[in-house]
Amino acid sequence: MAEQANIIVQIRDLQKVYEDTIAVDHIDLDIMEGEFLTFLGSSGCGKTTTLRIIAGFEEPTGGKVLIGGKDVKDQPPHERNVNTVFQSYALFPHMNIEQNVGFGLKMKKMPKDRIRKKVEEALKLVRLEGYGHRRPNQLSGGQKQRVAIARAIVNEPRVLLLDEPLGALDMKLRKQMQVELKHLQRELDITFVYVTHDQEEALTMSDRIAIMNDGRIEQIGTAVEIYENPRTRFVADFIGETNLFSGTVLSQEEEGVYRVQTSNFTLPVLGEGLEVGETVSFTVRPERIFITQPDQPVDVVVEATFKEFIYIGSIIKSIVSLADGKEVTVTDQAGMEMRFQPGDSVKLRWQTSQSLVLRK
Amino acid sequence: MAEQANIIVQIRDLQKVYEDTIAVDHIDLDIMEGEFLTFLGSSGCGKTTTLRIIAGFEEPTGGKVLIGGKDVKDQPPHERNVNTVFQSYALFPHMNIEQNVGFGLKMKKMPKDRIRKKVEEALKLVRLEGYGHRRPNQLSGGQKQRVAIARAIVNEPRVLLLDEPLGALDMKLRKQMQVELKHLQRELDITFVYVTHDQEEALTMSDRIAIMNDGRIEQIGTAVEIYENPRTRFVADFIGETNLFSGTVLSQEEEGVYRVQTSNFTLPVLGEGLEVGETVSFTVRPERIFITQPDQPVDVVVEATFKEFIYIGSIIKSIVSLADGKEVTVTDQAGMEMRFQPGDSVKLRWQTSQSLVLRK
Amino acid sequence: MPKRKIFSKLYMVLIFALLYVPILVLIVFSFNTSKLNAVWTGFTLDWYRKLMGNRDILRAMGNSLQVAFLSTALSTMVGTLAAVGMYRYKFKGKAVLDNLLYIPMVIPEIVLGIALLMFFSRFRVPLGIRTLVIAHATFSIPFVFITVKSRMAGFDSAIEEAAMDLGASPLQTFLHVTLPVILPGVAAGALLSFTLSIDDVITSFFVTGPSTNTFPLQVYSMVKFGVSPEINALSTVMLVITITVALLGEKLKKE
Amino acid sequence: GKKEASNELNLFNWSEYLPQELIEKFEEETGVRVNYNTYSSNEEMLAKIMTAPGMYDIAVSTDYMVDIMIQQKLLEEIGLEGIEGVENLGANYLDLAFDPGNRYSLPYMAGTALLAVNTSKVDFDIEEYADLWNPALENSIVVLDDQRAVMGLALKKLGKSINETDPGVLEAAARELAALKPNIKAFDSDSPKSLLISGEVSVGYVWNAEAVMAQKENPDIKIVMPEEGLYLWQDNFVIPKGAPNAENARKFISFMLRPENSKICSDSFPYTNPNAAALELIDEETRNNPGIYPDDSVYAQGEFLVDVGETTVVYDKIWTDFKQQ
Amino acid sequence: MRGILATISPVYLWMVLFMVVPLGLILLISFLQRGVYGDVKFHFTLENYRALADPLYVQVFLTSVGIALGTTVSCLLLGYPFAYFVAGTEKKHHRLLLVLIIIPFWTNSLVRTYAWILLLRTEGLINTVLLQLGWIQEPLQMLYSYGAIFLGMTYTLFPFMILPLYSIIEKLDKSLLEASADLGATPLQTFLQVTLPLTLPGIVAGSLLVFIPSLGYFFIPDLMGGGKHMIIGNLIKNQFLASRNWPFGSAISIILILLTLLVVLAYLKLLGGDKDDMGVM
Ligand SMILES: Nc1ncnc2c1ncn2[C@@H]1O[C@H](COP(=O)(O)OP(=O)(O)OP(=O)(O)O)[C@@H](O)[C@H]1O
Ligand SMILES: Nc1ncnc2c1ncn2[C@@H]1O[C@H](COP(=O)(O)OP(=O)(O)OP(=O)(O)O)[C@@H](O)[C@H]1O
Ligand SMILES: [Mg+2]
Ligand SMILES: [Mg+2]
Repeated sequence: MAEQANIIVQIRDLQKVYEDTIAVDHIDLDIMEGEFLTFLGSSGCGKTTTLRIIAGFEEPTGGKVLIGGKDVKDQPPHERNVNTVFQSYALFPHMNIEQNVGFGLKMKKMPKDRIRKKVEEALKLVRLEGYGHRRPNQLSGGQKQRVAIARAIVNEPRVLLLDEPLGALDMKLRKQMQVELKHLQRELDITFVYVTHDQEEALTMSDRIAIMNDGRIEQIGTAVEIYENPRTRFVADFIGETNLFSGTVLSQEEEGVYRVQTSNFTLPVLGEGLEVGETVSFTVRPERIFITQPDQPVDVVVEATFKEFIYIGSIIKSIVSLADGKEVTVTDQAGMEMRFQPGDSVKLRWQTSQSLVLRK
Repeated sequence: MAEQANIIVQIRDLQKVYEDTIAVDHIDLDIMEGEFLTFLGSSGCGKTTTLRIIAGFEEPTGGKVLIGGKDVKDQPPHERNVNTVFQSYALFPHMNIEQNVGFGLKMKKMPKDRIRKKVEEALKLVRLEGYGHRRPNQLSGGQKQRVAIARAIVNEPRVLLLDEPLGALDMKLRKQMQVELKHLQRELDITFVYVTHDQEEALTMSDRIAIMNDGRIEQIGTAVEIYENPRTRFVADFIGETNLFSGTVLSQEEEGVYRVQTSNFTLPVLGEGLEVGETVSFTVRPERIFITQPDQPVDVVVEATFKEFIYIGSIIKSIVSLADGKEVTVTDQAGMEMRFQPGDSVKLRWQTSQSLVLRK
Repeated sequence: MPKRKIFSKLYMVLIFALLYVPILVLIVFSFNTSKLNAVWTGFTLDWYRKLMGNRDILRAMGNSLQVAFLSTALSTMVGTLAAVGMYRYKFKGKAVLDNLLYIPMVIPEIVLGIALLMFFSRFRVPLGIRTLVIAHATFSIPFVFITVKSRMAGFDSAIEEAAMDLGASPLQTFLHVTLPVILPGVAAGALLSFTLSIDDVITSFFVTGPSTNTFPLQVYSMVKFGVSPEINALSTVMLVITITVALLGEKLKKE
Repeated sequence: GKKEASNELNLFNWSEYLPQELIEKFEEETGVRVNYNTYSSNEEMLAKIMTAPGMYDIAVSTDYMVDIMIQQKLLEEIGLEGIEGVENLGANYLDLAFDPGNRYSLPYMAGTALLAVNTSKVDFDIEEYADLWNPALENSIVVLDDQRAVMGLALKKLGKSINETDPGVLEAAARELAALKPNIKAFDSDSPKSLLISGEVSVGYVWNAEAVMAQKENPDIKIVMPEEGLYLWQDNFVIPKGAPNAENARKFISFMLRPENSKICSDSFPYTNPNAAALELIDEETRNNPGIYPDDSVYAQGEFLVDVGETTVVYDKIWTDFKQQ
Repeated sequence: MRGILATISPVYLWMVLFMVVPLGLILLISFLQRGVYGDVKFHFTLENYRALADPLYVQVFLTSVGIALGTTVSCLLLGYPFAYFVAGTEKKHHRLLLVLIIIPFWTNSLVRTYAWILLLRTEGLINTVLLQLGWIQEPLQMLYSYGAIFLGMTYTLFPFMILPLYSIIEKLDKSLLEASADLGATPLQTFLQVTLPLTLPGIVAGSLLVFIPSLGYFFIPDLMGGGKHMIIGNLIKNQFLASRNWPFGSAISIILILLTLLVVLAYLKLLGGDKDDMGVM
């Protein structure tokens, strides 16, 4: 959907340097009107900083930001039609919840009874009906965060920046809020720029995901593109769990398929433009590996020793080790797992299409 | 492991009432020496309040807390051998990171060079080497949280209270920190009382989990007990995803198995002491349900219509609807799913042992 | 915990007692028959009666209140703005201005008075309420500035950002967010400013005009012949009024 | 800019030094509105008039200050011909050294500085200034907080004039002061009578009115007028230069000179009233109080303060040193 | 930029107009000469500054600074706990408490000081009561001593310490105190290590607001100390009034201003550090 839409935010060669830290490192990015774009990345990688530059709280060291085609260099935050849900909530301590949420509307001089109605709706949306008269310091962490969300969306901005807005919520409420935010975004046709460190959240909600690392964008694309076709080792490792192997290219088997030698085994992998003798890494996702007693032959069969099960509710993780001790994780739906004992000899198998060579 | 150990914290009939909110509602709980106990519950259910009472920041309205067998009513926080990682970090803004982390040791009058060494180790543990001379306001959200963790564990307390300590970290770092915290807990043999809203975190790390709801403890037990044998509707719904059905008991089929009639189908479920005609709810976990083209007969076969796939990386969710429109979620490992089109007629099947009647 | 609470209550009561002991004496002597304010000689309401007929004292009190309110408003505004600006912005000459602002506190009152009088007289500014307000604001601004500045330290600027983000202009942000949060500091500065103004003698003497005598001037020039108990009576009346207003305000706020 | 002459009278005076009823009476009689402005010392008055001239119509100025103001050309001529009732004034109070021929001033009130002794606390006779140096009086004297007055005390003890300018004599006086310091409990020009009345001090070197009032409250207090002569003072009406309503000022002086009005002043304040015509209207007790109306001999022996010009700096330094000890 | 203009320019203009210009006049006068009758003669001289080197005046400065320091310390020691406790009461009472603190100071200071004298003097209320109770045999000599001066100064300047202190203590983040206690700091340690450094800006402000004015508050030493001490305030006042030596008075004032600024700067350096940088989370 994003492809046909207009570009609303353009980020060009953006850079932000603090005394001794490069927080944002030459970022280029177009954000489409009405899309749901998520920044996903590790702690301290520059997500908040990027958002703050878009909102106008931080001046970039280099590069520029255009909103609606206009360079916003000289536009102070309150003149940008952009709202933010702050990571640290930033609720006004001297106002009650109702006043906090109604603040933006009051600034727009909306009539009082309309404000009251909209505030009520917003509070309902974040499940905080009846909390209107409390002060922020009388709320739990999660409740504060929901107020921060209500305070921003009640203004129906063109672009909404959300900095880990669901970070303090429990899974249940979080799932509900995810659905509701997504719903809201579609309904109001607002552009959401979302920061999260929860990949499941990113994968389910986003139209596109930008994976950030160390101030740079490593890869940008839809959930499926990112998950199924990670372009770098970092992305593969960061999104979902994965098993990373490295080895040497032995030969080309056919178009796009190479045979690679690792310290434990030799096997075919997908790749492009590789040279014989080159050292490469490749990944296999845990859920694409099957553990079996040695039986039907598939593309790849690797000998291993079973080590342990880890129980995480709906999923069972099996840890197995290869000949040289390298550990490989295999996941299975709970209830589906084969019952092995630690020390049992097992075979791992996966389809060649599931093992992918990475750029760096 | 917890069963043989001594009780270190006893909570008896604990209650905390704010003007108009019952935050903690008659809680009884024993925490074992060296165990990893997690409070899991929805936002605002009283987790933080309970922790604050144990730490001594909040006086209970009723009931008492015993630490090491002694009522701590008159023990101020600094005399309790208990440390806290605060949900809001509470770093000292006038001290740099090093001074923040070393604060507790300095209070104990530990020699300066030992403090420096221990602080260094702690910072290494939370991956913040080299950040010692920064001020808290020069750190990102996740970095602050890691400092808060380092500041608490450096003191090696008998009981460590952690209030959503990993809340602001990305998945990757979070997983690493989970492992490291667990490791640390075993090594130092410290009792961890942990608050989280991340069920996967709770399930992987905890010896026991206490599920809180509305100020009460709904169920307490090991990960497997809670996940496989939820005792209440709330627990079943809160931990993992589940499909909840309700129906009327038709007859007893055998010891512990009853036939139940729902609006869509009739089927056997596990239960105890149910009476014919009683209305009951029961759950089936999405990963225990299989979607098939109508073929081999199992215990339960339910007719349904396929609606949509949801992609979340390693897992594929299928949403199907029953005759009266009730939606049922089925999960599958990605790559394993059958390819259906919306509108396709499908059958759902599961084993009777997977559908469980709940108390309330 | 409770023991500490009792101690803190006791301490507060003690300090309040110390603050009010001389005030009680002052009130008691407003009912004394002797004009001398020295020994208790008997009860009378004469001083209150006289006060009501004393046009000069009442007018002087009126002038003082007018000047105090105006100069407090002015110095609070200017001083608060300055403190906020100095906290928020970095600019050339900031350190100089910062230090400049301590000077009005250091200048001996009489020097400020005479200097301002020379200044006003040189530029033919007619002496009166206006010049009094200017002079009082001049020595009050630093008190407001320093009080507010100390309150600003460690101010969480994220909430200002939040306000601007929600569409508040800098002025609106200041009025709706910054000001309410630093209000205790501003109120403290305003109270100090009012206190300074309502009791100023020396500077006022020089900058006041022929028809704008102020209350402290009136009192101080009595010293040659003894301060009249009418002053005690007036002080008592003022105290009763202010305390009543304060208590009423508190009561109204609660309802 | 300067105010147009309006029907006002800007009066500059100590407060409580002119009965309010007189002001009201004057306003009623003439329709002139009186603005009563106050100062707390002659020097303040001078500084204000000097720096911002043309504001006040009439001021009350003490003898030596009249002299200074004349020298600095800060005064209008009083215009005796335009004033009624000058003849009511007693000869003792007219044509004095600070304003020969009363070209610039007319007397309002007068007085002296003298000793007040609490006889219940002092067991020896105090008759002359030198008695204040008696070690028995350690930490029990209150003196005026006024450098010229206190220097005058020391100079009088040495038998010199209170207006002495000889540096050697002044140095000797400074030594005398140093010797006096242990006896001084407090300096107080404002309300030394309360110290006397309450017994906080045994002896006071104070204005005569203070002594009289103290005596009224505490009969143990005796007034002593040392033979060496008293420090005399006289407050006078003057018209500052550029007074916007000089005519009103003259009207006012005339009004104040009427015996019945002058009597009202005496009823309110226990000072020496120079208005001889009013004296007859004043009650006998007051008239016969030597503290208020001393013998003519006191006037003969007494001295008015005279500005000492450049020597002021010397006085100031001695004073600072004395206080600092 | 607009923000700077809006916030800083009023104070800037104000200070230039009503302080720098008049102060320039004083500076000018300080280089002129006293006329015979106490007027100012336009004759350039450095004599006024030279005269100040006299140990006599140095002594006056030292006495003044001593009294000012004593006053500041006693205001701080009495005031800090008070401000702390007031800030610790329920928030809804704060406004009333603050107003109650300040109200006594809206009465006339002279009248208030006389009231103290009535209490303290030899036959005053306190002595009378103590004698009646038999707690003392001889009346205490309280008035006209350094003790009385400090009492009077402390009393008069008390709100100037309390209000800035209160305003900063009030915003102290309670969770930091909890964190400190949690890490094993006793209440005293918490106070020294966390509360004190975080409320330092208030201490600095309060101390300045007390110290600086107390250099010039001469009427308290005059009334309650019996006028037996010459402090810088009297000295200057005497020059302008009693001796009518404006040039010398101006010179003393200029030196006073410079010295005080130096003291303030040193104090800010010593205690304040880079307090602007102290952020909260
Ligand atoms: N004011 C500052 N001064 C110096 N360094 C800073 C400042 N603010 C942020 N940084 C640094 O810049 C980097 C990026 O910070 P940023 O807050 O954008 O991270 P983030 O991606 O939002 O992380 P998190 O997920 O932990 O919130 C971090 O290394 C941080 O320490
Ligand atoms: N000071 C207070 N005054 C009034 N109510 C309060 C106060 N503190 C907490 N509460 C209420 O008590 C309840 C429990 O709060 P608590 O902070 O313990 O929740 P929590 O379980 O930690 O939630 P979260 O996961 O959102 O942090 C909430 O409803 C909250 O609004
Ligand atoms: Mg961030
Ligand atoms: Mg919480």
